[in-house]
Amino acid sequence: MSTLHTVNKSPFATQALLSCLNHAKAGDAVLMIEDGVYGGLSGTGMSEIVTEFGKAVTLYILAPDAAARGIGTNRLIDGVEGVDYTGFVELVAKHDRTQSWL
Amino acid sequence: MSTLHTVNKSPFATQALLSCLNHAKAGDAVLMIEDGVYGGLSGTGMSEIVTEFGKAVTLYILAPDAAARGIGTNRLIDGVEGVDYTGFVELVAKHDRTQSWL
Amino acid sequence: MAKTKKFLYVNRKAPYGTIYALESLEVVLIGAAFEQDVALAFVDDGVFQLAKGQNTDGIGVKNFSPTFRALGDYDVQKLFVERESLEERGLSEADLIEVVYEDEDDDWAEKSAIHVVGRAEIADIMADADVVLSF
Amino acid sequence: MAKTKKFLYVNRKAPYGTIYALESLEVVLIGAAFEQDVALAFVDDGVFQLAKGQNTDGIGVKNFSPTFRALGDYDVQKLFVERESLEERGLSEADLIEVVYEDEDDDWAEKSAIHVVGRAEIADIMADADVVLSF
Amino acid sequence: MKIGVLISEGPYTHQAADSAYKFVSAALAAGHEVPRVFFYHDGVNVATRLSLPPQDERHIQQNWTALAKEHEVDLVVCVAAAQRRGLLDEGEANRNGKDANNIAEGFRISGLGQLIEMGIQTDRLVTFGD
Amino acid sequence: MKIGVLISEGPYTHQAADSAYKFVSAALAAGHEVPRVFFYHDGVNVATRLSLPPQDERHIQQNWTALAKEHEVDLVVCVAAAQRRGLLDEGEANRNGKDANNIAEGFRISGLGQLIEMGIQTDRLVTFGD
Repeated sequence: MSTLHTVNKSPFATQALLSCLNHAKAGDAVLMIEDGVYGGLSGTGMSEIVTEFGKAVTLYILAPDAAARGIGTNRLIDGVEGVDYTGFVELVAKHDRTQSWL
Repeated sequence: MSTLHTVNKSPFATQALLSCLNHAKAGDAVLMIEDGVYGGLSGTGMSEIVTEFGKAVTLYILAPDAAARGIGTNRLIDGVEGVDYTGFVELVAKHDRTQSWL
Repeated sequence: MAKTKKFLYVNRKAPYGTIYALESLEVVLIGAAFEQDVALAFVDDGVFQLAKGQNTDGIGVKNFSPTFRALGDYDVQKLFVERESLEERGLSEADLIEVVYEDEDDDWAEKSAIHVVGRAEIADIMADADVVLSF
Repeated sequence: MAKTKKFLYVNRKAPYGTIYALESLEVVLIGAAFEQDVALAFVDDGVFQLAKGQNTDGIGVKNFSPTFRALGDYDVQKLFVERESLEERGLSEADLIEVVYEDEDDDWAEKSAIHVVGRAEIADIMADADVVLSF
Repeated sequence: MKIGVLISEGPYTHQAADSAYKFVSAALAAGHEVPRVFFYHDGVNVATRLSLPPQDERHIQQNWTALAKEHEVDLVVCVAAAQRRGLLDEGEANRNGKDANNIAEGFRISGLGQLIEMGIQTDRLVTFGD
Repeated sequence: MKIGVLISEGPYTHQAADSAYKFVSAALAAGHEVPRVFFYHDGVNVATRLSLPPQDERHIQQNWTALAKEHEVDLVVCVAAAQRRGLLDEGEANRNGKDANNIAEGFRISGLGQLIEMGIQTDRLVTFGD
């Protein structure tokens, strides 16, 4: 049993990503979408904490949202995997429930 | 010349109050309205930093918004002054410009 | 008929500044009629929804906090409030409104529906739900 | 006619997740016709609006970042970007799009309208405005 | 697999309705069923047929109407949220003495019970909001 | 003193339109002038006459219409923002082949220039948003 968490807010603007990571369980997946994709950026004031949490959960980024915002895959934190909408659907199907951190 | 800053977001949810305080100048006023009134609470994880900034700027809270949220005046950080909508208007008139931190 | 599902309503937003808290409560009240397993989690600013002494006369918006008290009558018995969220906001259980229900398994004794629990337990409750609705 | 006022547009939000960045730009374009003193400040997530290489084909939303480049043609010459906001987000000036204008006081030399400045200077610019519009 | 979708924000202002549209399209293309999309909070505003976006922008309402028609998706707008925000069908308008209505083809107004029902009857529920 | 007001969020969902109403009422009571209130972003949705809030809640649109009538406040709705979101007057509807309109009495649709003009002609500009 595991959960897909989605986060759609910038971690520099709101506490949503941090709250999500604080509640996600080992084996869960966290998919960053919309403005949430900024949470996947390396070299930021948030990267270290996201990397640390990434040891317990799998981190994904919605690639079309990253591309829209000019975030190249070379700018991502190691281990953050890009998926397209089809991959998003697969993650929803694979995990037992989806929880949105709005 | 001085500015009235308004903040309408909870400091536990977004960075608006912090960004406002980081940009306000000595002599400015910061009025917390709507969900922003939580920034005036004493004894929270944010109280210390708000108190520190309060040495340079004058901190106000919109009392009707505080009452709506069950915040009694006894729960406020020392020096945070409650105003009603008439007081809000007076602050707008008194300062040279109003800046909203949305 | 389908088996009973565990519905979890997650409330993370403060009241009045936005309508999410009120419209979340409206879903809970309707959902209570569906005979599913219902729980509410109050996390982050969501804990402010349960603050005592709300008086909205001055802002012209309806005070909906009394409606929480009606939840017991709808047989909603599980309002989980995160302790860490309360503490960060300088609040304790004494600052929250009372929500009670009558326990039919215990001679209709009146019990509190509000349960202050730690973050790890909130995470367990989230991981145990079938359907999570976020507000 | 009234004296010229200093208009400052403060952009603190990321593009695409919400419409504020786009609709702010629409105000700036209209406002440019009013012959007032115009400046833009990009603070916090607002700096992301100027990120290079935006490609919105995959999300079905219009890419409006090229419109920023047109600002120079509207004689908007002051786009102030906060250095601290860039740094916190792992960005530098090299990651931003180019916005240029032709300086009529300098033989129409092409100059950058983007000025990366520190937080204290942003605060000074805010304190010097007559009208602050926040998006 | 049956996937239910909840949209909690209005069109253009937030990306929610766009993201949900891309998600539902991908889910249907992958062979999943999306029996219902429920519009709540400002999400009800997606259903207005009076929207006139610029020619070079997507038409969010028309996209949803077309998708629903092609794949028989039930687009349900919450009646209580819709009434607050001025989104009405002909029946609602007539019953309440309003001289106009604004709901688009393919959307229907109903109660919050439809959201709960969607939660019960689908295998997954995905929320797009603010 | 002349005070201009900008409202950037829709009714009921955010407190902005309520806060602005209380603020403008207080400003007028204190003897200030509020020549114009400009509705932008989702703020345009405040102007719909189709809103049907529950009986025990405030009617935000009607409050604004009454206040504007009593104090001659110019309530201006941005045309571009309104068209995206489906808020139309009769002329806009006719010109664009829409079979209905939904703007309320006391509001008028105009361009963003009215916002800039408000900034120029007032002594203070106060924004209520999200």
